[in-house]
Amino acid sequence: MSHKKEVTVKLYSIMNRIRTVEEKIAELYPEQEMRCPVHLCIGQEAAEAGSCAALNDDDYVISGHRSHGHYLAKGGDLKAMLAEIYGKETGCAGGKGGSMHLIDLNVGFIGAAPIVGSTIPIGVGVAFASKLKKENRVMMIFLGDGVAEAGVFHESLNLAQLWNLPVIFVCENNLYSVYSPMHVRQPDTRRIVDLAAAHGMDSHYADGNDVEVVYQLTSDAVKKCRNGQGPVFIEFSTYRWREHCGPNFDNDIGYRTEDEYQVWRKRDPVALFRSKLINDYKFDESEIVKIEHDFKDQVNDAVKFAKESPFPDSSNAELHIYA
Amino acid sequence: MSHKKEVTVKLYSIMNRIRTVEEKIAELYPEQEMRCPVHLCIGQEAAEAGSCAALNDDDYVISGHRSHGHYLAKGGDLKAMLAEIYGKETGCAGGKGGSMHLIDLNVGFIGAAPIVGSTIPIGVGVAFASKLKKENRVMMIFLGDGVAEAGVFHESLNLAQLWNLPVIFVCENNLYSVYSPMHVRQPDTRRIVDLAAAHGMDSHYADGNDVEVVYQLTSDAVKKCRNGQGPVFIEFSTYRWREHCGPNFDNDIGYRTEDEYQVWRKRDPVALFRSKLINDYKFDESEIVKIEHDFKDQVNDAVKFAKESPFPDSSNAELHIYA
Amino acid sequence: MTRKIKYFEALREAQYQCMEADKDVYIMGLGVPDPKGIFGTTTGMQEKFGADRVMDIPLAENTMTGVAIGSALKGMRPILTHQRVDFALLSMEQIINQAAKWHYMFHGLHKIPMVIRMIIGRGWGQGPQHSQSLQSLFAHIPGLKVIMPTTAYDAKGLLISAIEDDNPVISLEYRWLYGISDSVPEEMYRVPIGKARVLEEGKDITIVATSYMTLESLRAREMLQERGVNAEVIDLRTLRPMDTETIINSVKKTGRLVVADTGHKMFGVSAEVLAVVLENTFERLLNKPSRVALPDYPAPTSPALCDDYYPRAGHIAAAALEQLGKAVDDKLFALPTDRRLDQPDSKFEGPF
Amino acid sequence: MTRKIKYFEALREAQYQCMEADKDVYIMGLGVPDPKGIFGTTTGMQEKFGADRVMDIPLAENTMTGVAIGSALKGMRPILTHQRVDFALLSMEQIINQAAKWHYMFHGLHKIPMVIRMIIGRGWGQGPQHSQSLQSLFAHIPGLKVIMPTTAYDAKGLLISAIEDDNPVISLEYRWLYGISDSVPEEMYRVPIGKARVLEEGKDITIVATSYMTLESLRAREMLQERGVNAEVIDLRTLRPMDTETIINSVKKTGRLVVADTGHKMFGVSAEVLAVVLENTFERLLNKPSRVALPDYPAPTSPALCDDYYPRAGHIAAAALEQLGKAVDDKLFALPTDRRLDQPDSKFEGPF
Ligand SMILES: Cc1ncc(C[n+]2csc(CCOP(=O)(O)OP(=O)(O)O)c2C)c(N)n1
Ligand SMILES: Cc1ncc(C[n+]2csc(CCOP(=O)(O)OP(=O)(O)O)c2C)c(N)n1
Ligand SMILES: [Mg+2]
Ligand SMILES: [Mg+2]
Repeated sequence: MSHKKEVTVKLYSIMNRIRTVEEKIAELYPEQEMRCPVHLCIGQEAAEAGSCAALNDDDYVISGHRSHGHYLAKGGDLKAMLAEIYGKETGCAGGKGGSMHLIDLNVGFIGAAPIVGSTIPIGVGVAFASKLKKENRVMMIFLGDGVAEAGVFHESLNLAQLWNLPVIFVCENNLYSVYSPMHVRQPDTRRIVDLAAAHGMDSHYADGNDVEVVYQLTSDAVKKCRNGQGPVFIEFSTYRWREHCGPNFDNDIGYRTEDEYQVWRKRDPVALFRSKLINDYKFDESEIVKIEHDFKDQVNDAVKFAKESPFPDSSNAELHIYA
Repeated sequence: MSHKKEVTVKLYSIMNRIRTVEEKIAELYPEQEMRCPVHLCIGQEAAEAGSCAALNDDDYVISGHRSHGHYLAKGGDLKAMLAEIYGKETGCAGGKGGSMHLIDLNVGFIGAAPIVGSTIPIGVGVAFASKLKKENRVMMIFLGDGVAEAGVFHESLNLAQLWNLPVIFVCENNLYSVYSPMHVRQPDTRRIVDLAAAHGMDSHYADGNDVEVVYQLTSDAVKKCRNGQGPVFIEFSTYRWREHCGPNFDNDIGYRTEDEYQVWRKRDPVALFRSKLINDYKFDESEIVKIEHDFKDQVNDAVKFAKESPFPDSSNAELHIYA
Repeated sequence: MTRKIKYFEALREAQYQCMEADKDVYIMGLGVPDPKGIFGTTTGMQEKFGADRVMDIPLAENTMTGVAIGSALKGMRPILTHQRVDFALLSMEQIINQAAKWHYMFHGLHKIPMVIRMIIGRGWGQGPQHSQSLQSLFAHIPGLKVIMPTTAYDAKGLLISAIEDDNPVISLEYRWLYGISDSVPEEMYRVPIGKARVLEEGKDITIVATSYMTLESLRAREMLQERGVNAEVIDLRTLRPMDTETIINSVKKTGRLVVADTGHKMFGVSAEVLAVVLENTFERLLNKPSRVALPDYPAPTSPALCDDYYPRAGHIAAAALEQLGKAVDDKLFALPTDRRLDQPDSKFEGPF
Repeated sequence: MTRKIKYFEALREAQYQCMEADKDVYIMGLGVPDPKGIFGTTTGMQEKFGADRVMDIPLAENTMTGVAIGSALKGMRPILTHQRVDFALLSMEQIINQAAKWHYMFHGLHKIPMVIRMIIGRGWGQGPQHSQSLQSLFAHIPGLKVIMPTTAYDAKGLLISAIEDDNPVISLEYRWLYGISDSVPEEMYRVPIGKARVLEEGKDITIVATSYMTLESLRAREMLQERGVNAEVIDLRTLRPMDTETIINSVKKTGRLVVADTGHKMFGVSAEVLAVVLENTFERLLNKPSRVALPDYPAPTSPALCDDYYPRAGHIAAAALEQLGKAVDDKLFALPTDRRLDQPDSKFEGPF
């Protein structure tokens, strides 16, 4: 397989992986066996897959409340993720964390935590230590548009730029913070990417639903970081299809319109790239179907694993209070 | 007196007032009767006098740890200020606050508090309420270069711009935060004013040691705010002559050079404007000396008042715990 | 006119009536005007009072607290709402250094009338960062008042008092209380800040409880009654100022004390209650008091890990029985059969 | 080899030796490498260890805490320094939600070995926002450890333990202690976190003190001795985990307790000590214990307003005498003649 093709397959596979898992969670959530909040990222797969695909296995990712896509794109263990969401002993955090606290250190997924903005400086700190230890690894920090209102965002950008750290800030601007549109939160006289640029940082804005654009930009950013040329900020425009938290569609509750949703729905990052594979890159559809099919099986296995795994003993709650 | 001359006299008077008071404090501080930290603003008088001179009496000012100049420029009661620093009952905060908590509501000086950055959102909140109450007053918020590193700075700018509030942010960039120079705190790939501009705010940078430049810029800003055209940010370059906290010179302790100090010393904002009055505006020196002399007397009176005022009864400590 | 409404409706009504009565009252917080309206407590308010007085805000907890303070000293009466106390930790500087101190340190020249509503306590898998009960952090700070209404009646009456109070008031609302009903008058009324409520009288032991733990305490009282013990249940309602008199009088009568708090034990609310009792009625204490509170580790997410995390009525009753030298039976700790412990008990519905 | 050095020197030596011993230890904080060097505790460190390991930082308390956490989970051992606890309030979110919880909520996969030094307590007119003693806020949080060294010996030994500990440790240093001297070994040694120290034995009453109040307690002990009372003085040293055993054993022996804390009273450290004693040695208590702590209002600035604000040895002694039913004389409250109360007592110099 040519390098180009390899990348193409990888990008599609990751997007497909995220989509499949998230759809499965949405399907099963009403059974009330996943007893924790879930923030699905369906619609945002390109930004997540494309950027993580630019990283090496031993590079780092850190995320917030909407982290499934980042975890999966970085190669996080699927069984451990589902088991965690199901609250099982085999979960990646032993059931202590749930959907909002995924972790897989084997693939550099440092962790996730749902206090908006709080993992940004932690990611910067990892990058600082990594640089000191001369690991030549890159830290990718995922954040949403809401974070651009928070002080910690600016403080962290200031520091990353000042200390010239190997950090890529990936902002997925999906237009909403919970049910709040941009215009009640941020002045329309500027863009988020402008804020980052003002910190003196190399900053970019691009279509986050085009996985190849994402991959290209983040690959350049990775190169820059790897060369010790400091942090990069990238804002990707994208859209979350389902409700902020939970498995449902919610265009009916009034904070956004069905029309707006449909516009973005047509720009389905997974479907768009799939068509491109067939029409432009002349993939055989069966090839794609096979990728999809294999992964569907994996997801079903993982669900089975998660459901069948034992709950942790309640005494596990007292483990790891202090190191 | 022509308007122009009136303004000129006012600007010089305010600068002279600040300089005279601060020098007096520096002179008397070693007596150890002012038993609280003092952050003198000698060297920064132009930025403070010029900007406050652009305000109406009923406009608002709020400040931080280095607030003497702002308090005096806004017309704050001198006796109450000195008495406060001396810890006396007649102090503007009854002795509870000291130098870092000046207040004079009669002239719109809302208050001061020394947690860096913390009075910024409070000032924004005053402006918000003032706007709601249709007072058509302007809020001027003073801040230092250190604040530009703090999240609350950005959060506040975001909000002021979003809500289109009548706020003028006046940043006195004196190059240091305590003993720390800019380059250990902020990237050299950007200026503070760029940060503000990135928030979509009307933003300016100017020489803060030229009181006329300051007055002109802030007058324009006041007009804009008064017209409901939203907030303005202005960064003034300036320099603090004496130590961060306390009455002494400290160029010998190693964090900055005597040379640097001398360069700024030559740009003494008070002396420069005094020369201009005589050379360009053809003031009679005696006129100026009279202003200076009268004020020196006032300061001596105020010191006398402060020293002779009684200490508060220790039971006053229990006043105003709850409203 | 009194009718049965829920806690969340009572909170909404309190805000609604205060906004009608005083144009200086306004509400802001993330999601305040959104379709969920902070568990329904702010639903419909923006439609009624306009976007000038009922506002969504940027995600900037620290700054928005400062903004509230600034508006308060100009005579406004902000109600700032946080969807979780965990988020409010970003604003501790403004709350502790500024809001709590401006009245004092400016010698009374400023008043800071403001209410900060914060949601505490457990929910569906909220886990370590979304379900804390950090009341003791606020209760420790002079200059603040701290309320924790349990019933819908108190929710309305205390919130009105808080809005009308000239000081910063922290209001902590336990998630599982929003659906509890109570008989609530339609008109405005005040429940005084600083007064505990004796919910049930008793003579054998005093149970002092905060917030949701009051409901568990009422259940515990029933369990105790079945076992021949007559417990007095006191809902603390306000932490600062604390109604030490009601507590002390009760312990003087019963000689015994259990404190049930929604927060952690060490350095928590329960410690202060014990200390106050010890200082004031030492000589009447018949046995050592007990603290029933969260264990000293963070909240895990999986329901399987929470069974022993949140103390229930049985734990309160057991503590009481032990003090009285009576047998503690296993039935006290029986798990409910109709629900998992990560969902509220539908039997706790009120009125109280 | 032991020699007499000051508290600030002991802290510097602890950091110095830890940095020599472990290249993962680093120091950062506002002003750390500046001419004042955090009361001398970091002076000369940058020259020795370089600007990579001893760093000034931007004014961004919240973010720098996160940065410390991130570096800690990568195996570094940050020492983050705040010039005042009041500033650290900006970082409560990172401290409470993140630092304290990452080890637990990730099921042990991360360790967060970090030390946050914070300065507490009064100074020359520091007033309401620059002199708080907020230890109970941290002591309440599971996942943190909290130390408050009083003597130079403990300052060094506890800080070394803290730096070597795999958990986040909050170290609270009272401003007035920096100049206190003690016999301090030159070599590295550890004072275990979680152990109180019986400074002086006694049989009539137990005085449990924190930080600077330990010095006042030693003076109080002398006053008591003069009045025929033999007090035991315990320096708590660590708040979390708390050495309840030492306290309980002492109170079992003396039957009486005074707690002297540098913070506010309500919901403060002293409440927890009372609660623990009550729960564990109720039956041995001979009288109700007393709390000697800051009154429940902010610190005023004018020295004239502070005379009654900060409790002194005499107040501790008086509380003890009252418990023992002995007369309390005016001499106990005599103001010093050699200094104003806003300056440290030069007689408190050690060694202890
Ligand atoms: C500090 C803080 N404030 C508020 C919240 C509540 N909250 C959870 S997710 C969220 C939305 C954040 O929006 P954005 O950053 O755009 O991410 P998205 O959900 O769109 O992916 C908010 C406000 C929080 N978790 N943390
Ligand atoms: C939140 C906070 N962190 C640290 C400090 C300590 N501090 C007091 S003044 C000061 C310097 C601030 O520098 P700048 O804003 O440039 O003002 P300047 O002193 O130069 O006028 C610092 C860091 C503080 N008061 N508040
Ligand atoms: Mg978003
Ligand atoms: Mg400066």
